[in-house]
Amino acid sequence: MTAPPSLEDLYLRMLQIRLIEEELLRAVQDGRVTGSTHLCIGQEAIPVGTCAALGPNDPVVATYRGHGWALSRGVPAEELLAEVFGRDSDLNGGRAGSAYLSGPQYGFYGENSIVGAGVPIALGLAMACNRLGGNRIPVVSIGDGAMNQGNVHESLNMASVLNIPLIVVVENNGYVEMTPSATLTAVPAAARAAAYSIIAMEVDGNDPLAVAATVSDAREAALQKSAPVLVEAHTRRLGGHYSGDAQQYRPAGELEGWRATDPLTLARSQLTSEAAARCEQQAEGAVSAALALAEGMPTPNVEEVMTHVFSG
Amino acid sequence: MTAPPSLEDLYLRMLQIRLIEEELLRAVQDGRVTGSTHLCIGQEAIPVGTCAALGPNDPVVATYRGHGWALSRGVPAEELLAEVFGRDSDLNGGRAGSAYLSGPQYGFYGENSIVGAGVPIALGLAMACNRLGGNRIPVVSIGDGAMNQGNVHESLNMASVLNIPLIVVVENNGYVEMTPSATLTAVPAAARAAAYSIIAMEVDGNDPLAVAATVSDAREAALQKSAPVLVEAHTRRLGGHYSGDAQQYRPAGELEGWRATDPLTLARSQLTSEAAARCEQQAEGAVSAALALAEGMPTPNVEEVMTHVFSG
Amino acid sequence: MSSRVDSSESSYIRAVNQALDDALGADSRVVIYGEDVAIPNGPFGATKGLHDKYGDRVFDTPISESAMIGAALGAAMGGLRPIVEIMYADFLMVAMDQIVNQIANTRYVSEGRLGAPLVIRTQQGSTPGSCAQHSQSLEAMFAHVPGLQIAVPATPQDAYGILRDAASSDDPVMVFESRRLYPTKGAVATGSGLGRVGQADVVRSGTDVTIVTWGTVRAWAEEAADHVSESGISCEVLDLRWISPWDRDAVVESVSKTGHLLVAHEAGRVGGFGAEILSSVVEELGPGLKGARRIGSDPVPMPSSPILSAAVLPSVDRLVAGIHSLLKENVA
Amino acid sequence: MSSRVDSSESSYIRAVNQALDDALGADSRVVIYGEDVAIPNGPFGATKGLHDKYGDRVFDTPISESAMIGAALGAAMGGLRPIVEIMYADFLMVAMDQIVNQIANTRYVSEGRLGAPLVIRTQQGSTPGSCAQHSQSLEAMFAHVPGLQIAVPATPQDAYGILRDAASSDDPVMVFESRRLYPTKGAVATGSGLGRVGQADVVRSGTDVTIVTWGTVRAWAEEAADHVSESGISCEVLDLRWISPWDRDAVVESVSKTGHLLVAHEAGRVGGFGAEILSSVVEELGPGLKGARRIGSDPVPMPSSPILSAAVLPSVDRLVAGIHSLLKENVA
Ligand SMILES: Cc1ncc(C[n+]2csc(CCOP(=O)(O)OP(=O)(O)O)c2C)c(N)n1
Ligand SMILES: Cc1ncc(C[n+]2csc(CCOP(=O)(O)OP(=O)(O)O)c2C)c(N)n1
Ligand SMILES: [Mg+2]
Ligand SMILES: [Mg+2]
Repeated sequence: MTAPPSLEDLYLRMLQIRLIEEELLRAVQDGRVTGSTHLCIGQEAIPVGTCAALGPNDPVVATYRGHGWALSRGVPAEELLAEVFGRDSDLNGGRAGSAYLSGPQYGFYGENSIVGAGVPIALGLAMACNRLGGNRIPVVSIGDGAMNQGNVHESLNMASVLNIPLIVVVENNGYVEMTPSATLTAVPAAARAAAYSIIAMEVDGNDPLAVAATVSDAREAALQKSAPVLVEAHTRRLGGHYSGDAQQYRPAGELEGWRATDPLTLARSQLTSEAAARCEQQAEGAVSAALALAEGMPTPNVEEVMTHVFSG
Repeated sequence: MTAPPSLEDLYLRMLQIRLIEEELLRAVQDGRVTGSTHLCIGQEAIPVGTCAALGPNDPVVATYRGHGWALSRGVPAEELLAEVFGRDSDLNGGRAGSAYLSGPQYGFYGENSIVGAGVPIALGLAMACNRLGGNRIPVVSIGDGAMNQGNVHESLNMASVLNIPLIVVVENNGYVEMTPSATLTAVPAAARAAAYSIIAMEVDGNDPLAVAATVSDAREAALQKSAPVLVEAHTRRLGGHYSGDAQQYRPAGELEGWRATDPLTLARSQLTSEAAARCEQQAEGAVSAALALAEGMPTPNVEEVMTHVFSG
Repeated sequence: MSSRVDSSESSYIRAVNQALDDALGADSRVVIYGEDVAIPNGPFGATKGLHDKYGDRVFDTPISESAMIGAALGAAMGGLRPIVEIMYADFLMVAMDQIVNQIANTRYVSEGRLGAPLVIRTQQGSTPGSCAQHSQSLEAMFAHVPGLQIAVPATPQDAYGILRDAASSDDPVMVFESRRLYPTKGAVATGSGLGRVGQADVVRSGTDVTIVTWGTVRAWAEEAADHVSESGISCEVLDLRWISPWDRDAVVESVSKTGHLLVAHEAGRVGGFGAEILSSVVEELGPGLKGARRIGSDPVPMPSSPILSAAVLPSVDRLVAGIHSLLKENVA
Repeated sequence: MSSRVDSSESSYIRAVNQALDDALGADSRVVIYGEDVAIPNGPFGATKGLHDKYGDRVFDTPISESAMIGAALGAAMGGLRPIVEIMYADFLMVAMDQIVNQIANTRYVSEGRLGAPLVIRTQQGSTPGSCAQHSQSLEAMFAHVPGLQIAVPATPQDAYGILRDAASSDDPVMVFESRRLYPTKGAVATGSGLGRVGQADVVRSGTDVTIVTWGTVRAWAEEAADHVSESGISCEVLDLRWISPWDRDAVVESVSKTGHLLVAHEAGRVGGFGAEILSSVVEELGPGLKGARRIGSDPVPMPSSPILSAAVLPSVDRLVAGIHSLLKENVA
């Protein structure tokens, strides 16, 4: 990262993600989306801040809660929406859907619907980047609950002993589906880094500037030490685990309390009202334009359903 | 453990294991054993010391390098030898062989030939002991290299958050097959315990009295805190990874140097020569009697090869 | 069977819930655990109310399927009767070692001195919009492994009865429930299991073609049978319910009568368990068999877009076409 | 094929070693890693000398198969051509998710924008004394998964050629080598692959029975064919070499001629890939088929004691008996 990003720019990006995901929630409810989606409402500062700190060719790998990551890395909103709508998007032609989409042409190497499974893949991307050069470092995002999945553990140790630069962002959002994180994870992510002899950083995941600065440091450290770095970003999931989640497990008042630290609210309060209004107008315009484009895209061609199992 | 065990007794037990395994190595070489075996030569103090500290009904789970564990827990030498010889032993009738044998009637819940896989199983045994009572705590032994297998990680966290008393003994013998441990494991076992918020203890794994004392403490701590405890026992493998290993990867002189800390040599030096001679005579007698019994056992009955896939 | 038939209809998922409740009630060794099964009442509601009723015999675990399933084996060895919920069958893949290399071997390799009386409950299959990693039907992989019992219940009654039989089996059972079928309803007699592991259900009798099926395809097979009956074709429909062990006698008897076999399942056709059944029948009946075919999902990962997944999944139309081509071939 | 035929005979394991050497030499994107493959020269010697020759393109990893195989996918996405060694096929079970849910889906779900050009090399099967967790033949599980290519080479030449073809494939290949066959010898033409993924080898031509086989059973099939030729029975033996894709044309053509099919593999008979082949032939040939049978290991975990494992594994005797019963049945 050469110059730090402007808060206005970050607010705009977060807002676009928020508007897109709110639209998707409506779309699930009114049937435009079939199936469910996992939204990152409340967590937008992490992908937005992270991607602002990345090099132009740094690959990104995310989880099923990955719309924000895809958009932040540069996937066009209309393509993402079309893919979630099951249209013949330029991303994956409706094959991937909300929870498994990818756009490597933008540097987005895909979501993953198996908890933790993106980390070994990112390790491999990191091995490739390390060997092939080009000043690229992959970033993989996982949830806090994924720290208890074996493949994550294996990958962190392997990256450490093989000296592979890689950034692992752990989004600690307080929940593992419907269960509070602390009851399932003996020790939070950053405190586990010592078990792999890797550098850990913690950051307020609701502050996109702080996230950008931390990830920028992490990137530098990873490259300089030729080693993985773990960034634990503390945040709060301001919605259900998935679009159909009634959230009955939440203590009364929790959500209302958490709204005070909504990254959008916080960022907006630091902007002039003109700047905020500018962003809001721009975001709304961009999102409704993308939505119109996406809804105009054709449904996938059933004749081609058997293609691309293999190449050629 | 009520009274600490006597060194003479521990020496005797270690010596029996050593003699049995040296016989097995000859048996592999002269064809009485078909296939290979993984010997614990040099590591005997760990199973012997540990089992001396256990309660009478504490279940033990081991790896493929498990002869010492089986014998220490009480599996009769002739049955173990017969099983390794592929005879119709009372243990597993030749079905298990050297690397996967069990004798639950003795409290030995089995070896395991998949690295790390015994740990989840021991966790489950621990859940059962914890729920069903009887002052029992399982012990599972793994190698240092197994700390990099996902299932071990998952189990340590799960035991921690569920408050399950369990003793995990990590035998750090300096090697992971043919590769030095330190090149593969970023952080040794005991130092990883903090990542699970569990108690760790380290011990000289070539000193059976020290092992017994430490495991006794571990057992007490596990029961009292209702929590898992990790014991890292430092030792040295004084032979190949398996019976056919030519050990070309060893630095010159390593083995010779390591022999100085052979647990048998160390223990013997602390005994009177009468006591040592007594043990040696007794051990040799017991092992040759067991060998004769084992070699006299019949081969398995091929007619029964399909039984016990299911009960009933 | 000391059962009572509920006058009210029950949904499939409610029948599962009742079976778990009754299993906990019947045997104090039963414990239930999984992700979100206790306090949150289960991701699909299978464990609703059970933590409230049975306390710490029903508990939540981290996202650690390998430890969960391995622990089930240890717990079973140690005297409990664990029932583990794996949220989606696709996630079994992260715990495969504990199933294939551990659980399946336990009784045989110990020569019967150890056992693994445990149940792995999961649900599987494609529903519109689900991605390739949440859509597979994986029973064939496990049916290839000696030492596992595999059930694929298709009705609320079977969901209840099979789960009760599984919970009281002395050997490991994997129950592959169906997310698609969770809301479907039917009468459920509760109180005990179906009584015989591995017994097929003769859904309807017929004379021309035997359709052997299980899981989600059972209902489509019935529809297809209705449809072809209009052309005068009489189908016998067998829902296997269990594919390990599977009801070879019932299948062979039926095909001996009809001469034609159609095996249909949602799992991928290539290497699916339909191939085992077809092959066994060929080996058993030889020239007595006039024709046999399989229907299953086409060999692609399951696409998410509903129109795409519909194009590769089995369907009533595909079954009807399969029946016709089977009979036509025979004529030719 | 710019190959040279080595005048000297090579062992199977040496042919693997040569193929890896040549793959590293031919393409700078190739990297090789696994447990003990670099400094210790490989647990079975497959990678002997390669670390010395190619430096850090050949490296050792921790015992972390899930990370190893997942990393292969990422590395392939990122432009490398990884070849990963998994010491025993049984250990694939701890990394199953990365194969089934990740690697297999990559190209299809991304609609071809991502690919997974990688090789997973492993060895499998029972050898006398090996335990149940080191004895399985697991190819059928993977052949059920769309998106994977599966090879099971049986000769030194095929071990070489298939591995070269695998290393230059743009899609994932799992190569199941055979520990039992590692010491066996044969002439090996090096320099390039066999050229066609999925092509069967017609080991011998015959007129009465088609034996379709692969891996360790190939040699037993030849022996059995020799044996029954004394009774005037002429067997055509096909070594499939690949089971995904498999050479349907060659099999159908052969069985069209002989009318009898025996499929034989070391993997478990129940749910083995033999069932897929038998079923496909039945579907294709219908009444043109006079008889079909399968031979595979009996449905038990593999016992360690050599006399027990011999009792459940396929054998020349079992093949001979299978051939006779196939022809007798036909007569009856
Ligand atoms: C291996 C596996 N197990 C279980 C699931 C089901 N699942 C999906 S998301 C999730 C919770 C993940 O929690 P966390 O890692 O904290 O991420 P978050 O959803 O909070 O972003 C679970 C259990 C899964 N997808 N994969
Ligand atoms: C999952 C798995 N991967 C690989 C192996 C092969 N293997 C057997 S022992 C071993 C080394 C284990 O090293 P360590 O844990 O240190 O135990 P030690 O053998 O030194 O006692 C390996 C890699 C295996 N058995 N299981
Ligand atoms: Mg979370
Ligand atoms: Mg070791």
